[in-house]
Amino acid sequence: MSANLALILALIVPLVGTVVIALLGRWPNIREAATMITAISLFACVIRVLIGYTSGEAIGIEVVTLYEGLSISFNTEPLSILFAMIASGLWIVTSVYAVGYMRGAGEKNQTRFFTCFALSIFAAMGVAFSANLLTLFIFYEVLTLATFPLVTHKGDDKAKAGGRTYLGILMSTSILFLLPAIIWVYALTGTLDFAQGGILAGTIGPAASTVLLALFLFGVAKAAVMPVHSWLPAAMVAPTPVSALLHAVAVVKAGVFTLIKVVIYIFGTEFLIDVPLESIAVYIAGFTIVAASSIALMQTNIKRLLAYSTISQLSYIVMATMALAPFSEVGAAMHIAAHAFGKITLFFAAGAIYVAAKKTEVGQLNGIGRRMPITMAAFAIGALSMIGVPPTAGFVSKWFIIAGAYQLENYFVLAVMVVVTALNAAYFLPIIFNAFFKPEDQAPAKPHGEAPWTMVAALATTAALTLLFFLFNEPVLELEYSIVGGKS
Amino acid sequence: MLAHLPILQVILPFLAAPICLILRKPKLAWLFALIVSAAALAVSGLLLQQVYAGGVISYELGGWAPPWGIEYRIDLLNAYVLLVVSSLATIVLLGAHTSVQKEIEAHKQTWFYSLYLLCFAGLLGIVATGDAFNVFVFLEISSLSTYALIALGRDRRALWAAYQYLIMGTIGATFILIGIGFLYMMTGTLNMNDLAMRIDAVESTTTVLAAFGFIVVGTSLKLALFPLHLWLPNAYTYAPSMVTAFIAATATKVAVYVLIRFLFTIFGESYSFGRHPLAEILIPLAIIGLLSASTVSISQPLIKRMLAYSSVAQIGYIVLGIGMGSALGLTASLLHVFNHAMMKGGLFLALAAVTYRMGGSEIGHMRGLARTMPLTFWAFVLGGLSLIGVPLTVGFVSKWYLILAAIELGWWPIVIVVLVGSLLAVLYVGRVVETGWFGEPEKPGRNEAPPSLLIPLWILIAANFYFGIDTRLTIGVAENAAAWLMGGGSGL
Amino acid sequence: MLLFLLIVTAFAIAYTKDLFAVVMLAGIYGLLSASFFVALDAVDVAFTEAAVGAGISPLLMLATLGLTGRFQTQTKSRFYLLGFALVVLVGALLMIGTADMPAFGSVDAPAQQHVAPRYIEKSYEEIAIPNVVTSVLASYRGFDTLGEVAVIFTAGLGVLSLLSISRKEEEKEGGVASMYEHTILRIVSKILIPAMLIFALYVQFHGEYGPGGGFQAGVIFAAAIILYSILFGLDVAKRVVNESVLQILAALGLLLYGSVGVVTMLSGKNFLDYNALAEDPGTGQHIGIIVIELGVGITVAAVMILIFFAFSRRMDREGGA
Amino acid sequence: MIEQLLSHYNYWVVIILMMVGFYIVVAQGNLVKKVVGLNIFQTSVFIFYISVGKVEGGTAPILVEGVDVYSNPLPHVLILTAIVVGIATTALALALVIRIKEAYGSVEESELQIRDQQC
Repeated sequence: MSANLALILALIVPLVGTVVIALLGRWPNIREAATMITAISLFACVIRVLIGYTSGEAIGIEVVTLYEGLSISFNTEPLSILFAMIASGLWIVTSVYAVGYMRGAGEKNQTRFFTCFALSIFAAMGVAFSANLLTLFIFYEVLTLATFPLVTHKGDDKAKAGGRTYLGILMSTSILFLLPAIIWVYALTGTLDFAQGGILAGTIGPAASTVLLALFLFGVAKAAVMPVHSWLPAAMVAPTPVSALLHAVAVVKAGVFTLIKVVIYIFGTEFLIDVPLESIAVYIAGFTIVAASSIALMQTNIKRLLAYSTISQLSYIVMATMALAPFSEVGAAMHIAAHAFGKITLFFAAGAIYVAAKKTEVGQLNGIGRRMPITMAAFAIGALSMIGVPPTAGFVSKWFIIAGAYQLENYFVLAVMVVVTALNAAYFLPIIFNAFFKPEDQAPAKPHGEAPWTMVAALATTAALTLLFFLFNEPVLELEYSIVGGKS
Repeated sequence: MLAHLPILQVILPFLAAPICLILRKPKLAWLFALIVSAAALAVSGLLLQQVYAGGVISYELGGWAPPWGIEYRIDLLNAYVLLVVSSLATIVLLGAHTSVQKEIEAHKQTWFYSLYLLCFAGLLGIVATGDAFNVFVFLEISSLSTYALIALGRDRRALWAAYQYLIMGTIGATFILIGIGFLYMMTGTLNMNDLAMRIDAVESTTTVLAAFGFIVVGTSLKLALFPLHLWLPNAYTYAPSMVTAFIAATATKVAVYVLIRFLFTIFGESYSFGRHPLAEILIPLAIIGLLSASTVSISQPLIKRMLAYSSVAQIGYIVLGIGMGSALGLTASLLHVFNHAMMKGGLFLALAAVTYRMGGSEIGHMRGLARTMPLTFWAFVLGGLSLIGVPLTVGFVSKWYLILAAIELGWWPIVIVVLVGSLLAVLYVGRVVETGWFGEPEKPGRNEAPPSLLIPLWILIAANFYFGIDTRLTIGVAENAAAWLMGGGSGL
Repeated sequence: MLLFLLIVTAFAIAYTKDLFAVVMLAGIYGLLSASFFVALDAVDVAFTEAAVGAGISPLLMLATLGLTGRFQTQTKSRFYLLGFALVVLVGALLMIGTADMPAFGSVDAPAQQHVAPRYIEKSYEEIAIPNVVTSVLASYRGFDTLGEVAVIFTAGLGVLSLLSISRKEEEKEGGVASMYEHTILRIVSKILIPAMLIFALYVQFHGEYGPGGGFQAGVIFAAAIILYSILFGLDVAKRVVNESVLQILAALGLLLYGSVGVVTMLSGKNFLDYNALAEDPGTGQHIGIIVIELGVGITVAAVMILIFFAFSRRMDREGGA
Repeated sequence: MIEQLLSHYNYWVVIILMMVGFYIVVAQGNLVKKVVGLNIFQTSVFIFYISVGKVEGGTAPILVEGVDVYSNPLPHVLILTAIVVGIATTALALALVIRIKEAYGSVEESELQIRDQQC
């Protein structure tokens, strides 16, 4: 199998999976098997693409030409492989987890759930491998639409309201800001292909490019930079596997991924440095980091707390990207991975607690660590990674972001990183402490232990990944260095 | 027979109409009408191909050379519009039998097909002809049959709607007649090509100016440009489902064609836009129409009416592109003529299916549609996405070009208007989709529309995506036609 | 003078509330404009306008009034002021338009210079009939006329689809009294109706030489039948001219016209190129014109009668109810 | 000015007629009367066309030996068609009026509006 074929398969496999899963609705066990097979073969394909890329195979396909100079086409580069690896890899784990969750929580419409899930992964793969901004935009929209039925899965009024906010913000920002930004780029350059060093240099003045940058920053609402972040807490009405994979990994990462792609391959970092107001983006992101963390501090619902934590963590990536130092670009890429492992663990743990103990509030967690030790240990690892404590993944990326700030002597970034670390510690550590060391307020009506084994296995795996990434990040690092300095 | 293609295009449905009447049996009439429209569709495909291969085709009716006789003159622009009209007419007709059986009294069904064909032939005649007065005659054929078709609606308000449309439509047609008369007075000719050449000598006269005014206002009435759109919402709402699908997809498009033909071919771009503040008049009207109609449609309890207002809004997009007076703007308009025909055709067919099963198209009838009529529901969703302008749909293509054209001119406010329009579309489409998705159906259980309605519906929905991806045909033709109308290019 | 009368009539129509009077005035308006057309050398148009403006359209309006009531209420339209403004605006545009118009009757106006002279100079040579209007109508612009027949056909279908009653309902309704008892009328009409029919035939085939042609003949023919049905009752008339036969006739007339085009096309010439119909162009044109005028006549007569039947049936129903 | 007046008065009268007809259509509430207005409006357009075709000193365009100047036949042809279109429209409009009367019980615009809002 050539790497090119693998790339094609990486897109086709989840699509075929979607159809097969939809058709197998009547036989849940076979349906779940289909999900697993799809997930594993997808991951295999992505690995094959990775191998092909590192060994220098030419990879790139053009599906169809839409208009002059514009096509739906795919290729790959370090960032996209990283994103694809994370999304497809974690899909395997999430699938295991989701089976346990959906059955454990007795959710309805499971076929629709797994179908839309596979479709969302397809869209995420499309985003990851798109070779130009148009293709990326198309899959970005598909991702929005495919996740809508997942967000509103419960179908009650709360879900409906959440779904409205979700779709409303994501759709309107992409139509109002992102689309005109893309067409503007096309009008300026006649192309939308991602290119090393950017394509905009020399075609647009500094003032106009500031506007353009702002259009992208707010157009890609999936990156959840304030004030276009409120869809993310709203999306928490979704079942936990959805929050875990999509809203901690695939969807939000698609957002920051898009932003990084735009900064590096459309604007070009060197061109952006000349834009006078580019630092405003850093300030906005910095503000989002601190503000979202502060809000998280006040949350009582576990999932909402995690949502605000996500908003904050995403802006790490945005800020690092906009800081434009080589190290911080690498840090941004690394944080995509680091945050993914940590946050999915946290969500998995939250879901496990919901399924096993029906608890959703922070205040209810006292002493739960004794009943669910594995879950809470994993939760602790995830939380430490969020804070950025060694030996977790979060430390690695944070280190690079700070290093980048030193490179440019950007003290604002430094200050933000220090403050937010304190804030993160302030809302995560008490939970861990209470869970393990406080006595239970009252014994549960029905004594319970851990959640179903599939869920526990999944969250243990991701927790382990969070730790392993601290130790074995060299290959990823090496790969990502090439986005700033060519191949290392 | 290839040489006779231009006339065959029109004469096939034209002569099929009286034959339909003689056939008497509704089913037979339908089958015959369908075959004839399919033939007309084939002819239009061939015509487009011929124009591509050999340039403008001129056909002298009665063997009399223009300007003495009437000429049919097919260039890229009208070959393209002919294709739009005949394909939509054929696809809608495909599903007509089922819907008509339910919505129209038995003894009137044959007349329905006969009138449908007349309307079809009238529209084709308007587009194909190269003679200004002939436009008027065929305009009346299509208009009269449309009034009658609308009045076939079950609701008594259909009558009132048809009457209002008749009055406004006749005023519009008479305005066009006055305009043509003025032009004839100043040039002595009725042939469009001839007019275009002779008009230069007299273009500074006030008479030509008045002719220009009357023709623009008359066609604007026909194409329902704000504020001359008042006839449209009622007409679309109360007409039988199939009539709505047909006229919504074709009639206004043909009026747009007439406007483009007069503005660019006869008066010429430099006269229309250089001499007069046409852009300054058309664009604000288009914008107001676009925004107000979109807003109004959000709160409509009747989905058919909602889509009717949406049509007024979409006309706004088309006129916006024309008003820009640039090649790119015109391309966007021409694209949207084709694209809007497909999305609105599809959406109204979906409503026809809903009406067929649920007995109406109010928002209440849409409740729980995702479960009771999933195929219809998903068709509506996909059509709605196209209306919003989601990528991979035709709606996206037209919006892309419209915005590109506005950016090219540096008209940023227009960009915002177009985008806000899409956003409003999200709202009104979203409302229906939400009801269909979450609502509890009155009668649970599958109650899908029959295949005879689903097939044409899904053909159009598929076309929305096919032409949203493979844009060679639409963009190729629209770009070339626009370049040619703007005075460059070869007409190929 | 005629123009002055026209204006007076028009204003009278605008201000009269009695709709019956309005219709009568409209008829007068039609007659006045017909006379004006004669003054402007448009005899064919005058003939048609007299038949339509002073004949058919008042007749239909009266039939409508019989159903809808004679007086209009005093209320003006909601759009009264807006309407007035609109009228002034349109009038202003028209006035502006006249500023650069060539003088009335001027020989060297462009309208008289470009296309028209050929019709006058060459039509006898090319088509060999003296009435230039007929030449242009039936041959040079024959396709327009085909469209015109289609318009009539469409209107007929439209009226039918609006006013027809399904057969079941029709059977329920009984016959309606006629004026059959009126002996003098009956005798007069027995003389008059055949005369009208003959006159119709004359107009039909005389169109090449003088004013007249298919349309006018069709109208006169229809008028004869209508008169018959008024005098002898709708049911009797329907027995003489069956409705479904009329529908088929209307369709056949249009088809006859169209088939001439198809035949010319099949013989290798363009659509409606009558030269294909005979070796000699003159003969070909003659044949073509006669056939298509016949088609026009048949459709027009059939549709007119159908429309009248449809209207009067509604009146009967109203009267019976 | 006088010359202009004399040479164009015909058109001006036609315009007045058009305006009266147009006024009846837009400003009158009775549906039958609107149709009458439409008729007047159209007929005045016909008069305009025929006026365009008039040639000073010409005769009706039926070819006769010894006559050289004829009026322009083309507008006549156009108007013949237009008259037919006009009567077709009238017939359809009146048929609609009859049905409206049956369905609503009124042919006044204002009453129709009210009755439509009721249901």
